Amino acid sequence: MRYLPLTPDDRRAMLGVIGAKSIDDLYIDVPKAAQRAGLVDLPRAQGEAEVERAMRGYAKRNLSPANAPFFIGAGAYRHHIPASVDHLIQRSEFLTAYTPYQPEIAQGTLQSIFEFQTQVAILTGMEVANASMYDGSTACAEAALMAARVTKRNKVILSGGLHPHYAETTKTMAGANGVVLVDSPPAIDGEAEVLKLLDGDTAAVIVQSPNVFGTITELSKIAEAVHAQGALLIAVFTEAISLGLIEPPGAMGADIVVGEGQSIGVALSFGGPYVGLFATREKFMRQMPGRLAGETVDADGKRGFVLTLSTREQHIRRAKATSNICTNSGLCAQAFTMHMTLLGRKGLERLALLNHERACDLADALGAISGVEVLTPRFFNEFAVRTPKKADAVVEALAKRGVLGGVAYSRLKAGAMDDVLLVCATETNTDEDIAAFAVALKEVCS
Amino acid sequence: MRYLPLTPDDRRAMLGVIGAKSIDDLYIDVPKAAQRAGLVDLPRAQGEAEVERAMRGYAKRNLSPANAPFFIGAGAYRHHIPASVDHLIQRSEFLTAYTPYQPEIAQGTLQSIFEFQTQVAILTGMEVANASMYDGSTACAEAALMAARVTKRNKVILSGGLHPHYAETTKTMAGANGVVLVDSPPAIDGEAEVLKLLDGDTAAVIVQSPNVFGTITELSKIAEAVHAQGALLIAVFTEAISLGLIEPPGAMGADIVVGEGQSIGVALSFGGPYVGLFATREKFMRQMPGRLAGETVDADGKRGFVLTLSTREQHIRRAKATSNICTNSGLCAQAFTMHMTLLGRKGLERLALLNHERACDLADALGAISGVEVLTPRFFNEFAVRTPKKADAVVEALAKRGVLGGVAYSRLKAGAMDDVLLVCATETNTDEDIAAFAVALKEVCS
Amino acid sequence: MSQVTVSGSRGLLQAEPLIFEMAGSSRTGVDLPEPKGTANRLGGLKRKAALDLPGLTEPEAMRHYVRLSQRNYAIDLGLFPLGSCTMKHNPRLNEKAARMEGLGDIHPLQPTSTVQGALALMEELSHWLMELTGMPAVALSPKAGAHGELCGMLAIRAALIARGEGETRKRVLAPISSHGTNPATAAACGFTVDEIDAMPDGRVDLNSLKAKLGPDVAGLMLTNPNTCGLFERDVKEIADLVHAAGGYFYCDGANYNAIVGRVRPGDLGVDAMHINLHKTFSTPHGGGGPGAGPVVFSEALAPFAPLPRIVERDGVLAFEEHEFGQATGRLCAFQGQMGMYIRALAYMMSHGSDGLRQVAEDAVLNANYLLARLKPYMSAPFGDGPCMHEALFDDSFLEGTGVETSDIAKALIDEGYHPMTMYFPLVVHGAMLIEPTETESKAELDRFANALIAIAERAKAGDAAAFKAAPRLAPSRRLDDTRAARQPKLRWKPDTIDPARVAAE
Amino acid sequence: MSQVTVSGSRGLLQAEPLIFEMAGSSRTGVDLPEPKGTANRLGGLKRKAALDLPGLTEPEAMRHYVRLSQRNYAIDLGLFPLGSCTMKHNPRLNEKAARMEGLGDIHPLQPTSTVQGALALMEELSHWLMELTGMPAVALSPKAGAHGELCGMLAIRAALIARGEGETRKRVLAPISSHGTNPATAAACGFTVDEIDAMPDGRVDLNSLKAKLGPDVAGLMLTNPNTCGLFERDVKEIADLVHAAGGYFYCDGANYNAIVGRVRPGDLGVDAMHINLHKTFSTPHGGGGPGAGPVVFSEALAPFAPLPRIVERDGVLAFEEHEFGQATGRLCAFQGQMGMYIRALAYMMSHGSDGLRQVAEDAVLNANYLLARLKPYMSAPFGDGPCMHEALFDDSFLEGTGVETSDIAKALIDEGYHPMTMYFPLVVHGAMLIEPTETESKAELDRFANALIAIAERAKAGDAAAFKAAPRLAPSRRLDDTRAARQPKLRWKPDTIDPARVAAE
Ligand SMILES: Cc1ncc(COP(=O)(O)O)c(C=O)c1O
Ligand SMILES: Cc1ncc(COP(=O)(O)O)c(C=O)c1O
Repeated sequence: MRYLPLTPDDRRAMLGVIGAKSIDDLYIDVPKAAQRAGLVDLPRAQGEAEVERAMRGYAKRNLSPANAPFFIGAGAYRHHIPASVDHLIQRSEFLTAYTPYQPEIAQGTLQSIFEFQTQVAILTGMEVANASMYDGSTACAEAALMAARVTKRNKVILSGGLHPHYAETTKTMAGANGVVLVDSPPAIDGEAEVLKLLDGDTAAVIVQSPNVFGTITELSKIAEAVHAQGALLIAVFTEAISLGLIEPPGAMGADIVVGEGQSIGVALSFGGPYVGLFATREKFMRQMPGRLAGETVDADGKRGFVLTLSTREQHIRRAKATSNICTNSGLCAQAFTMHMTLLGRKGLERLALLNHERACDLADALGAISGVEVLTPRFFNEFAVRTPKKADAVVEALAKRGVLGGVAYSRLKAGAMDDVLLVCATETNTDEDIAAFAVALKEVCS
Repeated sequence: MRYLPLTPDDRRAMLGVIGAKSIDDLYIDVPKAAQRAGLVDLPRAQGEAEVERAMRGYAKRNLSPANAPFFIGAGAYRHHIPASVDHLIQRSEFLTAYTPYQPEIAQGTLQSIFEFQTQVAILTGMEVANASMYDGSTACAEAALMAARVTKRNKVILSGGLHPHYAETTKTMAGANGVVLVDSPPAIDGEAEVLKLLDGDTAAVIVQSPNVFGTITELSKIAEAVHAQGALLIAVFTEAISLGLIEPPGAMGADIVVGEGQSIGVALSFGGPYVGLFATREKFMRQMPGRLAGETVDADGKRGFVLTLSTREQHIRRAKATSNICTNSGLCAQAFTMHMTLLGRKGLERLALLNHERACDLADALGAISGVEVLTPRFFNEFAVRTPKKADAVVEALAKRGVLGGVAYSRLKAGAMDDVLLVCATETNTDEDIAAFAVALKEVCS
Repeated sequence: MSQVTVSGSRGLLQAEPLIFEMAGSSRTGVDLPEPKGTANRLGGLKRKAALDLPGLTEPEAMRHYVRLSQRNYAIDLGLFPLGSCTMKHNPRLNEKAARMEGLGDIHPLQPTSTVQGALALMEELSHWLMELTGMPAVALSPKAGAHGELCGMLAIRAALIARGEGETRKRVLAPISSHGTNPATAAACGFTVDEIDAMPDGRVDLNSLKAKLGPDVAGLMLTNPNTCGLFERDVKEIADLVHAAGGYFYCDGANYNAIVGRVRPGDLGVDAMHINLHKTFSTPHGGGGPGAGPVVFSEALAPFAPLPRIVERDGVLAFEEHEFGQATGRLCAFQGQMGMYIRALAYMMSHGSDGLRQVAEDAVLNANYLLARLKPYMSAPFGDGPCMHEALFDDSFLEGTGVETSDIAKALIDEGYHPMTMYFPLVVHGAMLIEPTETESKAELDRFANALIAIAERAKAGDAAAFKAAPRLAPSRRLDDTRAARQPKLRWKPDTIDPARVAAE
Repeated sequence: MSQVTVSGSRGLLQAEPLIFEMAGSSRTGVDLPEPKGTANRLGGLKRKAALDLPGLTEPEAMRHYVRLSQRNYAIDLGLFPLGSCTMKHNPRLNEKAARMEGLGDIHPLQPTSTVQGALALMEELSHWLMELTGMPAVALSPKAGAHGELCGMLAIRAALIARGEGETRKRVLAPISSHGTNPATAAACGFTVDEIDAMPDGRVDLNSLKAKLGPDVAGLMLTNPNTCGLFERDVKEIADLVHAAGGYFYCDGANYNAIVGRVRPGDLGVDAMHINLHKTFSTPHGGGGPGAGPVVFSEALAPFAPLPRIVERDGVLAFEEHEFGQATGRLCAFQGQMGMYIRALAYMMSHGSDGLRQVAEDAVLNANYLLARLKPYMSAPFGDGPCMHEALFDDSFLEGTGVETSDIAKALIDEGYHPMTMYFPLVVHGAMLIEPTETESKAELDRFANALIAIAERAKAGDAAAFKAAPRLAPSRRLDDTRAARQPKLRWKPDTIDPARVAAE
C-alpha cells in the first residue's frame, strides 16, 4: 500500500528485535473473541486514479454554484478566495503541523495566530480574540456559557433574529450545562425585543446584526439596558465581510462578539470546516474558551510567541476548564488571516461595498416582481422577501430552472414564516446572474 | 495593482533619493519619438476573479480528455499524475527558484537534478544523462548535432519510423548548422531500412523504438552495422513508460539515447512544456549539450552538488558552445524525477505492463471491426490501424461522436499513408472507453 | 548561533516582522471593480470606528507566510511522535478531492435535490465507520473529538432522562489517565466526575471501578487502547459491570488507530465512541485543526443521536433537520465537517479493508519496535508486555541527572525531531508518550531511536547545562512561557516589543 | 556551524541522503490494479537488462522532496536580484489557470474542432504581444529565449536565401556585452560572429559598427535595453545603418521588462525579437525552466516565421502544420509551451495596459533607487546617468581588499539574499549586475541595500578571510567547483561518497 513504508522484510526483522513470533503476539491483551480473523466487509485497497474517479463521481451528482446563478447565504457565503491563500494553506509546514505545543519549532503557526487574534479584535472592535472556535454557532454557545460564568447567572435570552441553527446549537451545548435559554419570537427587525425578557437574573442577551433576515441593528441602546441589569451583551454575526462596511459591535457596547469567519478565505464545502471568531474585553480574558497565543521572548531575548493562559483549558484544568475544546479550526483561521492580510483595510472596505451594491441591485430586481416584497429595512448583502407561494416550493421550482435562489426561512425554523425567502448577493454575482434569478422567480411566482 | 508593492508615496520618496523629478527623467536615453504618451490599445487591469472567469471561458471551449473516451498518443501520452507530484512542484522553493548557479542555496534543485540524471541513465541503459532539454524533438536535433561534432561528419540518416515532428525539427535546427539530413521513407516496420543509406560519410543514423507507428525494434544489428562505418546510433523514444517493459536502447548498442519524458509526471498541456531526455556514453560526456549537475564537497567536506563542465555551455564558450540552450525544462524534470521516485522499479514495471495490456485489448477490439486492420506487428501501448476511409475524416467523425480516437498519420506527415490511424491506450482507459471507441469506429467505418 | 547579520536573516532563515509592523493600511493584495456609487441602504449604520487593518500586496503576503512557514516543523519534514495525536502521513490526493468543483464549493443549504452526491458521500462514510466499528449508528456532525465526546455524553444524558433517571444519575467515572477533554466534557454536560484508580500495570483497577459503581452513576468514560498505549484487557468485563450498574460505556476512540480493521468496538460493549478523523483517518491537523469527531452508537443510544439525520425516500436522500424521534438537538450549524468527510473517505477507500487492518498492525509494530530499542536506555513503566500504537516512558532514568522530561524534548528538537507528548498521561512521573504511527519507515525509526538513545546517554553522563541551553539549532531558543502568562500580550498594539529586537538577536 | 548532531539534522534543517541510498527497488509509492496476464505482443523485446530504479512510498517521497526544497532560495523567500534574469513575483492564479480541466489536460493532437478555446487563447496572447511590441507578426512556438533567438536568426537566414544572399552574407555582428546565447545561436545557424566594441558609456560604438558593416553582413544581434542595464540611445540610427547595409536587426528582448507598455520595439527598427515569457511575463523559472520565447517579427521577416501557423476559416481556427508560403520549418514537436501561454496571458490580463506600463516604470524606478543608494559605497561604471531595469557595478571598489566579486556574493547569502549576477556582462571587470524587478517593496529594497552596503564597508575595512569563509549560515558551505569539473561525477554509482559523510558533517 502506497502509504505504508514497511516491507515484509522490515516487519520480520522488527518482530525479531521485539522478540515476537508474529503480529498476533502484540495483540495478546485483546480478548481473542474480539479479534477478527478475516477482513471487515468493505472494498479492498484502490489506487489513486480509481479513488479520484470515485470522488469525481460524487462531485458530478451535485450542482456546483460555479454552474448556476447563485444567491444563497443565511450563515455561509460564496466569495472569491485568492489562489495564493489556497496555495499557502496547503504548504506542508502549515497543513501537516500539529498544535504549536513546541513553540521553538512552531513560530510560523504561532505568529500567524497572534496576527489572526489581532485582526479579529480590530475587525470586531474588541480588545482581545482567541485562536478560533469550531464555527460561529459553537462560538455562540461558548459565549453563552462564558457569560454565565462571568455573571454567575444562568438565564440567557436569544433574539428572534438569531440564526435558528445558532439558537439550537446554543440550547444543545449550553442548555446541557445548566444555562436556561429563553427565545424571543422570530422578527425581521426585532433585535430590541430581547429587552422585554431582560431582568436581574439575566446573564446575557444574544443579538445578531446583520441578523438571519439581513437586518442591521444599532446596539448601543440594547447594550445600555443590558448593562443596567448587570448582564452581558453578546453580539453575533455570520457575514464577517459586513464588518468592513458597518459599525462593529465592539463600538456599540458588546461585551462578547462571536461570529462565523468563513466568508474570509474559507471554502463553502457544504458546511464545514469553518472558523468561529470569538472576541471580548480584556477584563474577561481569563474566562475565554479555547486557545490563545501570546507574545514572549526566547533565551536570546528575541521576540517569539507561545500558547498561553492554558490554565483555562481542559488539558490543565480538566473538569474545571472554561470549555472542553481541544482541536479548534487552526487551518481555517490561517486562511482567514492570510486573506485578511491580502485585503487590508482598503480591500475589505471595497469588497464590502461591492457586496452591498450587488444586494441593492438584487433587491431592486426582485422587488419589482409583482407579489414579491422585500421585507428587510436595512441590510448588508442579504435580505428577506415575501413570496406569493410557500418559500420552500419556490426554492425547489427555482432549482428545477437551474437557479439556486436562496433559502426558505422555514427550512431553518420549522413552521415559522413559511412565505419568507432569504436571499443573498455577493461580489461573485454578475448582472446576468441577477437578471436570470429575477426572470426565474417571476415565472415561479406567477 | 495587487502585484506592485510601491505606493505613490514610495515612488515620490524614491525619485527624491535618486534626484529625479519624474519617472520620465529615468527614460531620457529613450528617443522621445519612441516613447508612447498614452497606453497601448489593450484592456485595463482586472481582478483575480475576472481573469479566472475568462480563463474558464477558454477552457470550456475545449473538450477535455476527462470527458471523452480518449486514445491519442503519437508523441504525447495521457497518464495519471500523482497528486503529490503536482503539489510538490508547486512548492515555492522549487517553482520560484532560478537556475542553481549559487549551489550553497540551491541544493534542493541540484540534488534533484543529480537524482534525475541517474534515473534517466538507468532507464535508458546509458552511462550519463544531462539535466534536460526542451522536449524530445529538440533533444533529437541536438543529438544529430552532437554526433556530427563527435564524428566530424555531417550526414545524418532519419528512419521512416521517426516521429515526423522530430524529423522536421531536426532538419530545421541541425540543418541550419550544416548537417545534411537524409530521409528513409515512411515504413511501419522499417527501422532497419536506414542501413540502405548508411556509408562512410555518415555521422549517425536516428531510429525510433517504439516508433511513431508503435513498432518496437531490436537495435543490436543496426548498431553493429552503424559502428562498423564509424557512425553513431541515435535511438529515440517518445513514450518513456515503454522502457519499463522493453529492452532499453542502451542495452542494444545505442550511442546517444534521446526521448520525451512527458509521460512521467508531466501534464499534456496541449503540447508543452515537456521534458527532453538526453543520455549517452561517458566518453562523449564533454560533447553533450545542456546543463549537468555533478557531485563535489563543500568547505566542511560535506557532500554537495553543483552545475559542472560548463565550459561546454554558451555562457562560457559562447560561439563555440556545444549548444545555445540556456533555460531548459527544469521543473518538468523535477516532476519526472518525483514521479519516477514514487514509481520505482516495481511501479514502473507494473504501469508499463498495464499500458501494454490495455493496448492489446484495444487492438483486439478494433481489429474485430470489418475493414479495420491492425498494422503494427510488435507494440507497447500504441499502434497503427488501416481504416476503410481517409483517417483524418475518421478522426473528425469520431470527434463528432464525442470520441477522441487517435491521430491520422497524414496529420503528422502531409499526404503520406492517409488511411493510417495512430491509436494509443494507457492505464487511464477503462473497458467502457474501449468499447465506446469500438462502437463509434464501427459506425464511422461502415 | 554565532555570527550576527545586518538583515536579521540567517542564510535561508528569513527574519520576519509582524504584518502590523510592515504595512500601513494603504496597500492591498486584491484588485476589485470600481463600486457604482449606489446610495447605501445601511440605515445610517455605516462604520464610523477606525479600521486599521494592515494590507500587503500579493508578493509581500506570499513571502510573509512562506517565511513564517519555514519556522514550523511538520509531518512532511520528519517523524512527529506525539503520543495520542496520531500524526501520520496526509495524502495530497485527499486535498485534491476536497477541492473538486461540486464538492469544495457547494453551499450547505442548497436544495437537497442539487446535492445528492454530497449526501451519498456522507452515507458512504457512515457505512464505512459502522462496518469498521461494528456499531449500528453514527452521527457525523461533531467537529472534533471533544465535540464528539459532548455528542456521546449528551446522548447518554438524553437516554437517562428518557429512562426517568436524568436527575438521579449524575456521576461519571473516568480513570486518572483520561485525556483532559473527558472530565471537561462530562462537566459540560452537568455531570460530576469521579476518578477511578489504575493498577500497577497501567490499566483500570476493577475493584476501584466496582467500588465506585452505583445507582447514581451515569456511565464510564474510558479510552481504549488507553492513554498509556495499553489495551484494557478486561474491557468486556468493565462494560458488563457498567451496564449491570445501569450505566453507559463511553469509549474515547482517539486511539482507534491501533485496532482499526482488526478489533471492533461494537464487540467490546461500547455504547458510544468518537472517532477523530484527523487521527485514525489522516485528515491534516493544520497546526491545531480543523478536525472531525463522528460518533458511533450502540442500539441503546442510537435513538438519541443528534440532528440533522439523513433519510432516504424512494431513492432520494434528504435531511431531517428539525425533529426525529428522540434525537438530541443540533451540535452545530449545518451538517458538520464535509471537507473532512471527503478526505477521510478517500483515505479509507485508498487503504480498503486490507490496508486499514495493515495500518493498525504496522502502527502497533512500529511502536513496539521503538519500545524494544529504547527500553534498555530509558525507563518504560509498562514495558514488560507489548504496547499498542504508542510507547510510554517515565523520567526515572533521569533520576539525579538534573535533566527533566522537557529538556529531553528540547534536545530532540536540535536533532531535527518534534518531541513526543510530555507529562501526559498523569499516571506516571514525567511521562514521555511516543507514537510513531504506521507511516514511518524502519530507517526513520532507527534514525530517531539512535538520536534519542544518544540523548538519554548524554543525560545520564550528566551534562544538564547543555540540556537547559537546548534548543540551539531551532529558529528560536527556548521561549519563556511564564513571562507570556504573567504579562499576557494577546494582540499587537503599537507599543509592542520594538521590531528592531527581531533583527537585533 | 558549531554543535554536532547524531542524526545529521540541525533543528529544522533535515539531513537527506540520495534516493539511491535510501530505498531498494522493492518499494513503490503508487498502487495499480493487477495485470490480467495477457500474452504480450512485444515480439520478444521484453526488457532483459536490470532496472535498478529505487522506489519510495508516498510519505517517504514527500519528505525527501520537502526536505530538499528547504535547501533552496526562492522568490517567495526574498529578493532575487539576478541581473538580466528578471526574477519577479509568480502569481498562483496563473498556476491555477494552467491546471484547469480543458487547458492543462488537453492533447496537442486533438482535432482542432475540439480545442477551439486553446487556439483562441493562443491568438489572444499573440494579439497582446503584437500590440505591446508594435510588431505585425509573432511566432509562439520557441521554447525559451535561446530557442527564440534561433527562430529569429533562422528567419533572417531564410530571408537572405530568398534574396539570393544566403551564401554571401554569413557574418553576424554582436557587442562584447551580448549574452552567450547570442553568439552561440548565430554559430548554430552557420553564421560567424564578429564582435563590435562598446563606448566608455557602455553602449555600442557607432564607428566600430560602421567599420564592421559590409556586404557580407547578415545582421546585428543587440540586446536593448542592453546587458549593462542601459538603453541604446542610438538604436534607431543603429537599425538604419544595419538596414542600409542590407542586414537585419535582431533584438534580444530579455530585458523587455524595462520598457513594456511604454516603448515599442516596433518603433525602433527591430526586425525580430524574442520575449522571454519567464522574465517579463512572470512564468516561473522552476529552478532552470521551462520557459517560453515567442518571437515578434517585422513585415520583412514575417513571411519566414516557422510552422505551425494558426489560421481562421469562417470563424473556425485551425493549424497550418505542413507548409505555409515561405515559412521556415518546425522548431519543435506540436505548438510550443501552452502551459506558459496560459500563465503569461493571465499575467497580462491581470495587469492590463495600465498595469504593464507601471511594471516597466516601477522596475526602472527600483533599479535606479538601488543604484542611487549603493553608488556611494560601490563602483558603478556607468552610474552618472540613470539605468534601466538593472544596475551594473564593477569590482574597482574592492581594489586591494583581497575580496572579489564572488566573495561579495557569498557574503550576501549569509545575509539571507540570493546574490546578483556575477562576472556578466564581460565589458566591466568583476561585474555585479543587480535587477530588483518591480515586485519588490521599498522596505525590501532598503533592507537589501543596507545589507549590501554593510558588506561593502566590511570588505573595504579588509576582512578578506571572513569573506573567503562565507557562506557560513547556508545549508552548505562553499562548494568546490574545480573538484566537480576535474573528477566529474554526473550520476550516483554504488561507490559514490559514503552517505555517512552526509551525517558526519
Ligand atoms: C485521548 C484523547 N481524547 C480526546 C482528544 C480530543 O480530541 P480533539 O482534539 O479532536 O477534540 C484527544 C486529542 O488530543 C485525545 O488524545
Ligand atoms: C540577455 C539574455 N539573452 C538571452 C537569454 C536566454 O534566454 P533563455 O534562458 O530563456 O534561453 C537570457 C537568459 O538568461 C538573457 O539574459
